[in-house]
Amino acid sequence: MQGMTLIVKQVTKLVTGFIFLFAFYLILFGHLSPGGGFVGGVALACGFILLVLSYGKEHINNLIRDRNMVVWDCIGALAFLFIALAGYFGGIFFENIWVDHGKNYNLLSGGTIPLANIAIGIKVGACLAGVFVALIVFHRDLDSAKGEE
Amino acid sequence: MFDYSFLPYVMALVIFAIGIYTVVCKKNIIKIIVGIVIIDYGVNLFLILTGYRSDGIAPIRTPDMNPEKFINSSVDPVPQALIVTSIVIGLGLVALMSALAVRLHEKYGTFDTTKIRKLKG
Amino acid sequence: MEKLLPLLVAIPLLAAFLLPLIEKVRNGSALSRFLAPLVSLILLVLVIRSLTSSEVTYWMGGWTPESGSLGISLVLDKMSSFMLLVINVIAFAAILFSLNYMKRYTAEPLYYCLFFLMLTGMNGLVLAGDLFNLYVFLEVAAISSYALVAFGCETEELEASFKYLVLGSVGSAFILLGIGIIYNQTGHLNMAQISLNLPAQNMAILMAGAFFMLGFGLKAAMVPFHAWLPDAHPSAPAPISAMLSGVLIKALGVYALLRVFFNVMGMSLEFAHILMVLGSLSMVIGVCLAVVQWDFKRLLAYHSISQMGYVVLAMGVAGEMMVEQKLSIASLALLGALFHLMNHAAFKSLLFLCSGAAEYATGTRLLKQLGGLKHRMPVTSGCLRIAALSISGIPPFNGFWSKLIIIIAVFQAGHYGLGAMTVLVSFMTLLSFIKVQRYVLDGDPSSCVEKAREVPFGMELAMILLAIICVISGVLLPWYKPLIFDEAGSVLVQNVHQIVQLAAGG
Amino acid sequence: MTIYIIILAVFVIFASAVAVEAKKLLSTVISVGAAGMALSVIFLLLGAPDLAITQVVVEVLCLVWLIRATGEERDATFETQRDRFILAIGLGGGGVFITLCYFAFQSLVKFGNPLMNLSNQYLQNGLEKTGAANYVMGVLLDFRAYDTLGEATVIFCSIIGAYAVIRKIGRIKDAGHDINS
Repeated sequence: MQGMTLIVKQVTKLVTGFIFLFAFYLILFGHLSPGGGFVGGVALACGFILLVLSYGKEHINNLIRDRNMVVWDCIGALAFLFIALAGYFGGIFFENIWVDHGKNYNLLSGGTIPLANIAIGIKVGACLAGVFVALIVFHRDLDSAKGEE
Repeated sequence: MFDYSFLPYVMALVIFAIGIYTVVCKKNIIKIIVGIVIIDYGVNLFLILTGYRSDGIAPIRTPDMNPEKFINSSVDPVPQALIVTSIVIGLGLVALMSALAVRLHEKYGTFDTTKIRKLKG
Repeated sequence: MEKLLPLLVAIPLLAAFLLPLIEKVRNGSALSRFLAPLVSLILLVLVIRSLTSSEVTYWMGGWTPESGSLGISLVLDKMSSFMLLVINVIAFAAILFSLNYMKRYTAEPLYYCLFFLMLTGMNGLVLAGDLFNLYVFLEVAAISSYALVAFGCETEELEASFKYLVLGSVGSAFILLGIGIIYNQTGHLNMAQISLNLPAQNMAILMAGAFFMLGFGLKAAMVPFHAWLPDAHPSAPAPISAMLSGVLIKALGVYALLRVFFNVMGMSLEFAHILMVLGSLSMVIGVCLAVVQWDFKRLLAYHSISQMGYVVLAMGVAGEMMVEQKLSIASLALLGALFHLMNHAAFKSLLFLCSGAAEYATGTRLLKQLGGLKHRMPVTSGCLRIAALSISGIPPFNGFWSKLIIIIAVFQAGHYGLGAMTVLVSFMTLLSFIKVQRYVLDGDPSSCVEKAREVPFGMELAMILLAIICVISGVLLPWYKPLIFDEAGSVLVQNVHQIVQLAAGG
Repeated sequence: MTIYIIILAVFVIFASAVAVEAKKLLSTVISVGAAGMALSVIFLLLGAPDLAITQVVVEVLCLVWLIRATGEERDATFETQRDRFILAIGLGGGGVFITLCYFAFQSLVKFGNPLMNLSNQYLQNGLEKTGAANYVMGVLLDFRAYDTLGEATVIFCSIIGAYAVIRKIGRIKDAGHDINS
């Protein structure tokens, strides 16, 4: 896969930033407006996939080395679990220990909810992009194996 | 007089039935995956319909909203939370299934399940 | 104990999240082989501690009923602690067995990761006090098992996994639909609240019951829905076959069925009869299909269907007797069901591990190519013989006692035809396992077996552990019956689950 | 309101039927995408913007995956002998199922008047207790955060499963039983 035409590449250049920005907005403001970690993570993955598809995988080869994404996947998952465990050590599993009453409608309201959103965002983005990359790598190896024959 | 108030529920079940039909009767792996996706649509639609309140508003509160009025007019947030979970589970299933489909295609060179019959069943 | 309850889910989850990272470091496989039994052992210790504790409810996030907003609860009653014990003992044995067995596969840390995810799913499911939470953890366990079936990446394994996945996700969709109907009818998700607020039997509730029956029946491989099991269970690596046949179909299918029908929806005569029909069908058809198999693991898989039929039949009888207010027969049938569930977990896992050991040493699992294993692999053959005698119901092994209890309960309930059928199925199981012993153990070593050598120590240890359980659990039943089974049965008969949850709420 | 929902649901049904019966796999995948988009509009109408966004984004991702899986030069078309027998059985079974549901659903709670026993508890003091103005997020990540942990685990395990399934070498071949003998 060599990437797509120049037009696509230019448009991607313009659009990708906005996609990532939107994804970050969805993640960070998930507790105030529609969105949330999961949606933001999928949007992140979509932006990444757009890059991969339009530029071709050769340009981002260092990203798609053997299952690198799984590291971020695990880090996100562990972060979410540690938020739960923080509540556990502070009292009860999943207790929202940092909730700050009286700061409603503020970005910092919600206690652990924004943090959990960020953790889930990292996790979901990394794992969905990662599995797409893994599928591409699988196809590439398949094609190169065919070429050698 | 025909009571159509529960017709949306039946619609959701029709979508669900289409999905079941696809899974049971179609002989192509991609179509089976699509069938699972359609089943998920049906279930999600059914769940969200159970939580709808007539002329309800989205369960998101803004500072200028009267709390009493909000409580009495917001739609049910619980099924929405359930459906987010269910959509995610569906996405995970699709990921796993497409990986399996790609792998099966590599082994057999086809998506046709009538040709993929090593196991007797 | 109450404080330790979430750890039963959190510890395997932590291990599962760490293991893919461990794969990246050098010597990752060795590290994962060290970590896996350690985590499993910690879980086992926790579970054994939980056996002695009283019933507790743990409200996640502190959202107790007093706080005004009901959260998700974890409920540990005697039924859950019994299931936890079964699950974690078998998991520990399977991990011990995997340490050597899985060296032949690549990406070992991913295997242990998926294994712990499956364990998390089952522990979470057993502890769940909330209907949707039960569904979520059911999916965790199910999806990791789909992936584990395909772990070898061979053609048949991929195909079996795909089949299992498709049927499994259809089952899950039915369960979710049932949950949707229940939520519509009651406006609650907590199991105790649902059973309090459930309206009298109407069409919608019956529909939900039918959906649950279909969904959990698919997961438990009851006979009209059994098509995936004989493919999926033999295709998996041997320790995973042991887990799937030994505990997964019980936790996902039978346990969830028990919980939903006894504790949430309340047993009714219709459901009891459906359970009895499903149970006796799978009992008979499973054993008939098993007799003609020549692939060792396929044969065992069909026997799983048949043996689960016993459990479901006993459950159905118990339900019927409960509706008719004959509580003593109901608790006898439940004792039989639960005891047979535990025994089946022990001897079927042992059988699958033995078949795995035989395959490991000889490279084949066809009965006709095996033979004379007792000369070359004495430990494996000894364990295999114990397990075969157990499953075919020879005294004094455990299978005999549980089948006896079930048969007595069925006769006492007045179903003489069903009772006779149960005896007949037991006899056919015996025939089938005489065939296994004749072809696998006895006779002269075949060409495959000639060069075989006894498997490494870890695998032997796992098999011996399960074999000891098979021998002693039947004999010692009177000693530990009041400790485990009586109270577990009363959870279902008297709906202690609900009482516990509500009591915790005050 | 109900009428819009019914129209959109009919569109979803139509698109799914096209997806099921299409001859080309690419059209199948694209029609199912259309059905998903219509579903997201339904979610929006039913007061669930969170779900609408989720559905759109997930749909895009699913589409990309499925098109990758369907592949560029792979057998995008395939011959189906339309088996009329199977179609008839499917339609008959579906008809029975829908009829049963029709009668069963008469006893469901009326559309538009949910019971909301549980969710009233959440709505009454959700903002004060969790600090999240978006109640869905409050339910998802505070009241029922344990479910969300399960959900994150589900996606984690399906992705790990996908990695495990598409690794090239499953077993170490030369480690057969030569090691033992």
